[in-house]
Amino acid sequence: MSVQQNLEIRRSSASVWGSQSGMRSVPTVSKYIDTTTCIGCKACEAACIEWNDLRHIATEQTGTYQTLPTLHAEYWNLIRFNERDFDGGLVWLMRKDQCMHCEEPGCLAACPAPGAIVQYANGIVDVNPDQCIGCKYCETGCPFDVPRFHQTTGKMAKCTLCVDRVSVGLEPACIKACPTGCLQFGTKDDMVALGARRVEQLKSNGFTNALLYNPEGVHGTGVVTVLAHGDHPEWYQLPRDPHVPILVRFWKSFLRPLGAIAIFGAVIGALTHYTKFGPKEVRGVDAPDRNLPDA
Amino acid sequence: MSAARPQRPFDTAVVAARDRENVIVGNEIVRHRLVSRVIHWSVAVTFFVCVFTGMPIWTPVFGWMAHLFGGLTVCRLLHPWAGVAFFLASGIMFVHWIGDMRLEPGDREWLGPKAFAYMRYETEDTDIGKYNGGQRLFFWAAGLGAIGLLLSGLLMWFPRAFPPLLLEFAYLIHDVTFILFAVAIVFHIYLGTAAEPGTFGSMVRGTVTREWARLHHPRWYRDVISGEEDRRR
Amino acid sequence: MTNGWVDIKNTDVILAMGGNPAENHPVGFKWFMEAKKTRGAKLVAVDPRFTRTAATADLYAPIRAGSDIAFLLGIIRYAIENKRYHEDYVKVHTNGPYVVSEKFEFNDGLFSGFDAGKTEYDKTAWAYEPDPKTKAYGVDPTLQNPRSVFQLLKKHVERYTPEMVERICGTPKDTYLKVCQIVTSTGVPEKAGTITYALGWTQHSTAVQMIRAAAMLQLLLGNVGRPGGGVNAFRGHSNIQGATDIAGTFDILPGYLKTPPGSSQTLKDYLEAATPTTLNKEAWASMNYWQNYPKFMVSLLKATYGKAATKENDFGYAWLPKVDGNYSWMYICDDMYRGNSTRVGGKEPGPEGFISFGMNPVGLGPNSKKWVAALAKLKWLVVAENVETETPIFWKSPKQYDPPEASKIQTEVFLLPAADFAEKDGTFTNSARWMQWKWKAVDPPGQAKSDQEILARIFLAVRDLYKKEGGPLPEALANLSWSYTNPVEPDLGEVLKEINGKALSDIPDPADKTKTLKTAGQQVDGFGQLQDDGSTMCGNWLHSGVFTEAGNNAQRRSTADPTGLGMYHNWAFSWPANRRIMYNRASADAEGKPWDPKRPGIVWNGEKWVGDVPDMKPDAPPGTFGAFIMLPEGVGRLYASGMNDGPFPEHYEAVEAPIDNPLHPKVTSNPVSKKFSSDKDIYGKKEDFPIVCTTYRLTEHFHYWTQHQHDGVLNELQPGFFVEIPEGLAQQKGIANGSQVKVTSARGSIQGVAMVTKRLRPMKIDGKEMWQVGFPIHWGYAGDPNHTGPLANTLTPSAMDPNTWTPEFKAFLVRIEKA
Amino acid sequence: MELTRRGFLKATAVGSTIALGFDVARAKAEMREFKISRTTETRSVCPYCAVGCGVIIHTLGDKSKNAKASVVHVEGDPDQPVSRGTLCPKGITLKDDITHKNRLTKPKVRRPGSDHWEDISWDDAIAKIARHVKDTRDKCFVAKNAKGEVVNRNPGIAMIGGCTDTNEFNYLQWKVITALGVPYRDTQARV
Repeated sequence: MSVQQNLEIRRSSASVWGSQSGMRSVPTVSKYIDTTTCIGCKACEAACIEWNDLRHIATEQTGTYQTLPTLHAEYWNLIRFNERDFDGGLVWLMRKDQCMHCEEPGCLAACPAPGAIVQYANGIVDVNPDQCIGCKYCETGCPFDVPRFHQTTGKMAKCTLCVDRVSVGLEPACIKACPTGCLQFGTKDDMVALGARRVEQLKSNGFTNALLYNPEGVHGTGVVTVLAHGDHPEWYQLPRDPHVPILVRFWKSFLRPLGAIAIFGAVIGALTHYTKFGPKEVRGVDAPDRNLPDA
Repeated sequence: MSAARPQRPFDTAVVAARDRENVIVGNEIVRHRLVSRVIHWSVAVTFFVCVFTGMPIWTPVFGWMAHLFGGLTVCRLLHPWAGVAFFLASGIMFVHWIGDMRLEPGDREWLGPKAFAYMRYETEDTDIGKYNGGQRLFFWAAGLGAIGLLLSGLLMWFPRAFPPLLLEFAYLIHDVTFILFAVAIVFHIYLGTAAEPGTFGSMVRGTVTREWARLHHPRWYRDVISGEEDRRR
Repeated sequence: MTNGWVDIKNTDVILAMGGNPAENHPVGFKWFMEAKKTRGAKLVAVDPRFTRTAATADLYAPIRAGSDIAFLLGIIRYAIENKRYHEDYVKVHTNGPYVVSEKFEFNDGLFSGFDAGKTEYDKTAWAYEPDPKTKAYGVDPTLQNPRSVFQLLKKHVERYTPEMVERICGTPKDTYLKVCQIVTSTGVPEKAGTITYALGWTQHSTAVQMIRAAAMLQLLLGNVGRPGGGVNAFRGHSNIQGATDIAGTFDILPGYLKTPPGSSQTLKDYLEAATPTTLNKEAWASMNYWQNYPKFMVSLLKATYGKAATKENDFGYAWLPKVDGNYSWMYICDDMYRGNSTRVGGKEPGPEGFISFGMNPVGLGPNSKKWVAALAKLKWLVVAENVETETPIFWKSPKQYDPPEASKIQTEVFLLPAADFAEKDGTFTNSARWMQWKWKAVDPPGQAKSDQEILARIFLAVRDLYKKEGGPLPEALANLSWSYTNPVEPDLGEVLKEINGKALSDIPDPADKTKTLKTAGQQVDGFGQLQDDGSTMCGNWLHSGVFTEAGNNAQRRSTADPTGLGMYHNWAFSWPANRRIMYNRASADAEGKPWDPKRPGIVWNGEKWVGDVPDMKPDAPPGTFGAFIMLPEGVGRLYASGMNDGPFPEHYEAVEAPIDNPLHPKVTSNPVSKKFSSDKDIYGKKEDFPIVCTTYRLTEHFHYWTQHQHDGVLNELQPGFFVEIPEGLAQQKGIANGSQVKVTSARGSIQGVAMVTKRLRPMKIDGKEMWQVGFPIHWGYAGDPNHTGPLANTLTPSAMDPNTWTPEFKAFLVRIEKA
Repeated sequence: MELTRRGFLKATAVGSTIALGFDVARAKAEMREFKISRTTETRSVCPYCAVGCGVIIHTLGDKSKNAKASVVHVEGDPDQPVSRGTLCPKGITLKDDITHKNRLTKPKVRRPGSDHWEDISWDDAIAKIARHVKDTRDKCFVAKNAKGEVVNRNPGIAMIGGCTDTNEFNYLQWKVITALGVPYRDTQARV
């Protein structure tokens, strides 16, 4: 029961042209996270580990409910807990952190290995371990600090949005698990609409700054997040205005082609010179000491 | 090669070129003694390993190069280490040659008019010593480049240890440095081989002919000759 | 739960108190969120800590652990003061109008009838006033009679002003008034509210009265019996509901029939004492369903002793063990420790042998050290388990639990590997009373056996010994019906059939004697068909209907929900009688019309009740019977004379009280709560232990169980023990987040990582600054080597509620320091 | 079949790599495969809290004679009306609970005064336990209480049942303690 027929590729890393494969047009899928109904139960963390058979890593209690300080090559899904004084009281914010499956993926943009990072037709951004060379370029490309280098495999690792489940018509493991339903899965359009409704509800409940986090900087994400305190994405440890690093774009899509041309140019330059001037040497002068038997 | 010439006891020039420089042997002059040549080639080799492992990662246009080293993954593994090796070799070369490479007042012009004039074979400069200004500039550029590549390379090697913005610049520096380097190298090779016959010999056999020396490095030639005459007296 | 998990989606207001559902019942909590998202329901979280539940709540109110009664009675006061209760409901469905005898009084902390010597109440002082003519209860429909329950209640809660509540509970007045406002907003027909609780209420020396207070509030607001309403206890384990339903505790037989006391020498005595007489025969007369008690009891005896049970021999009643006094959890520990007990004035031996199927007393506590010491006095101990818990290795417990020298412990311990849930079939009863069948997936590992096989083998071996050697009352063993196809490992389907019950001879149809309801050998359809003449047998009348001629109803898997209210009548089986909402008669008014047409429980359609399975005679027109058919009154109790500690709840401090009771300093703690007197039962004073401490579970672990999983994901999610400490207190004590801290109670001390947090706030209690700390249970000296830790219950006191004898785990006194 | 496909794809991979420096077909080929497509599914109920979530236990093999079933994955049962396929972290990791290596696999006995476990056969264990039960009952049996009432109880034994005992087992337990006359009886429900 192989599944590769089910997904075609929209975009592939380090591709010169024509990376799109196949003809089928399928809807872009998306995760929906409602931080206002998240209880930080970590069902999604567990589901991710279970489904993807991630190895056990040693953690330690350091005075927080949060499992790890940050994502890990064996830990693709982490709930970030934040306590904030707010309006005379307290808010305890929980936000599921994982790959955001950007419409415009910085990892893919930065990746130098052909086909190592692909964006499937349905928008899922996946690392293809077979092609990945573990160069870590994607770490620099990602505005959300998601990809991690896996020491034992020497490849990059991150949330795959359970592409193996989605490709056979199932929801991702974390979504299915979520007890409170703060995680939902569907087409991007449906999830955005759902988010808009929830945001409206929150606003009418007094959270006037509520918003649906779906940043334009990366042309929207495949994970849309409802924030009650939309004016403070940093409270949830989310970047305010994420985008593919401009320098990455510069060297990847401008400098390098230019460089290639420059090098070819140099070679051609040399050839031209040779044909025009030929070698630089002394000809015809009497040179007694060159009359040697073996000269 | 000595076997090729049974009638001669041994090739004095090559023997001399093992450990001595700037001496005349028959009609040849020793230009680079063995150690110099070894250093040069070790730099060259490490550099090319870097090039062929780096360029396929650099852009898929050179993807085919990856196959010289068994694929991209191998390239990715080799490149940083080759880079370190290249830097060390360059370092040694730097120390080894720095004596001969002190810049001279006129050298700045080699960045512009002089270089062009030189390439058009239009210079009547009789005051060129063992190395010309272009070579000296190239030497310093190479040293600088090596450092640039190493530092930026280290950041790229261990990204998590550095702030994102610094990283983004690291890539930029690595790229720019490499492009300049690559262009320069193309000309270095061209000049060292096709464009100036006999030059290549100086880096393999270690010797050049009197004509070559007289043509390319007149002052150096004169010094060497005068040195000889002094010895004759 | 009176209602179901899914039913919570039908509510308008949720008061989550005495529990942390988001933490402990995350999946059930989904329906809280559903109500919020789809109905805009309001969630109010009341808890000493700002919990995971509070994180999603519309309103969070901090409260001092153990002061919940004051909080709830304050809301009742607010409701009555501001006429925000559901008056029609109170008049029809509660005993608010009932007149109480003059003997009832309440003065400075004590109800009438208190016997200081026995520290017990004489409950007869709390009876209703019989109407001179009818001899039935006196009733005043206007609620104006000063001796009516309603007026007495009004008077009783007078003292619980918002100011007093703030003084006792530490809840800021403005926050508290917001809570009152939201909660009482459901005191109207078109709104329904629910109250959810768990062990944050049940584990106090005033536990039952806390729950009573909540139930009373719900009755006043007219929320009991209605979709989206009810008083919902969230049980903490997969089948402790089932365990209580089917005689898990000494005082009950299957189906909450009473264990016979020594004083009931014959079946006749017993049935007379146990069967309540219907007192209210007037309008809204009580159906008093318990008058069927004899049918249930006789059918049980037939199931127990089979053919050996005959009319002549009282159906074997004599063979049943009779009890005198208390044999519950902490008495087991105490009698084990002391080696004997006093029963009706005579000395009797205490337990010298102990059998535990998957329970871990040392971990569970309270007062773990006492358990270790008690187990050390046993002659033998048998533990059937999945993993090696603290209990079977008590003899090698670490120093801090001061165990005797292993060489001095003469206990022979057997540790038997048992199958876990996936390795056997059978039914679990969830908190909503759903009996769900599970199928076996894999074989047990190694030599492990299913617990029914282990039990059966032991029983059969003992029975054989008695056959061979004889001994006291051998017929109790010989006559026990054990006629399973495979006696060594009874098939649980067969057992469930026996529990459901069947006709032993043809049962005539009471309506038409020529017809038969059931022919001999047929499974009965429900407890309605049970007989008291030995013509039926039934292992548990409550479960009757689970395995009928139609088959095993616990296996039903239909997801159809025609009512749209989340009842799912064809999913599994919900006792009693597949009813999904208890007391659902109260969801309709006097005429049988639903209080809220959008959320009907049951409706009278002219000839019968339709909707949910009616909690009522299906064809009894409105007005025939009261809504609460199991109570002799037939109505809900705002005043309950059956409680051991008073007909009304009253705020008492925990046994380890951090302050003198502001309401009546002379009676600070529950005057009838139980304590013990052995050298291991030490209780702390507020002077030495100024900090209030509570214990709880984490969503990432389960009891003393999951930390055993080697390389388990759960151990990754929550690697170890910690103590939650408010920032202010941490500063005072110089305790840094993540550093080691030591917590000490009168019974011992434990050490762990400090979690310094904003989620615990400083409190002003009775004018004094007071701190609360807390820590999770889960860890102990057993478990995966990388994930052991201190036993939380080293610190908890052996004090308990006088009605349920459940220990006071949730409020006790400690002091903390840097370690 | 898998292998040959891979082989073919590798071949095309090299080709296209040289041509373009990247290859899509290969990227697809290497996508993780759906791991539970042919496992055996068993419906069960979560053993933890009392929500009673439905779980589907996926086991290795098709239960044929020569296949040893072992749990490879546990997932929520979408039909169960309360959980609707969702599970908490405990439920999702039930695989660990069933398969972890700290599970007990053989009967053990700790002799009086000893400081270590010894293995014991089931038959010996049952026989010894039965003997203990009989002796204790014979010794501690109270036929009449201090008031002279017939009580037929055996306070020498206490029996407690856990939280994941099935209803059927609880019923059997009740029958047995009734036969043995055990009054000291409690369960997890109390604590």
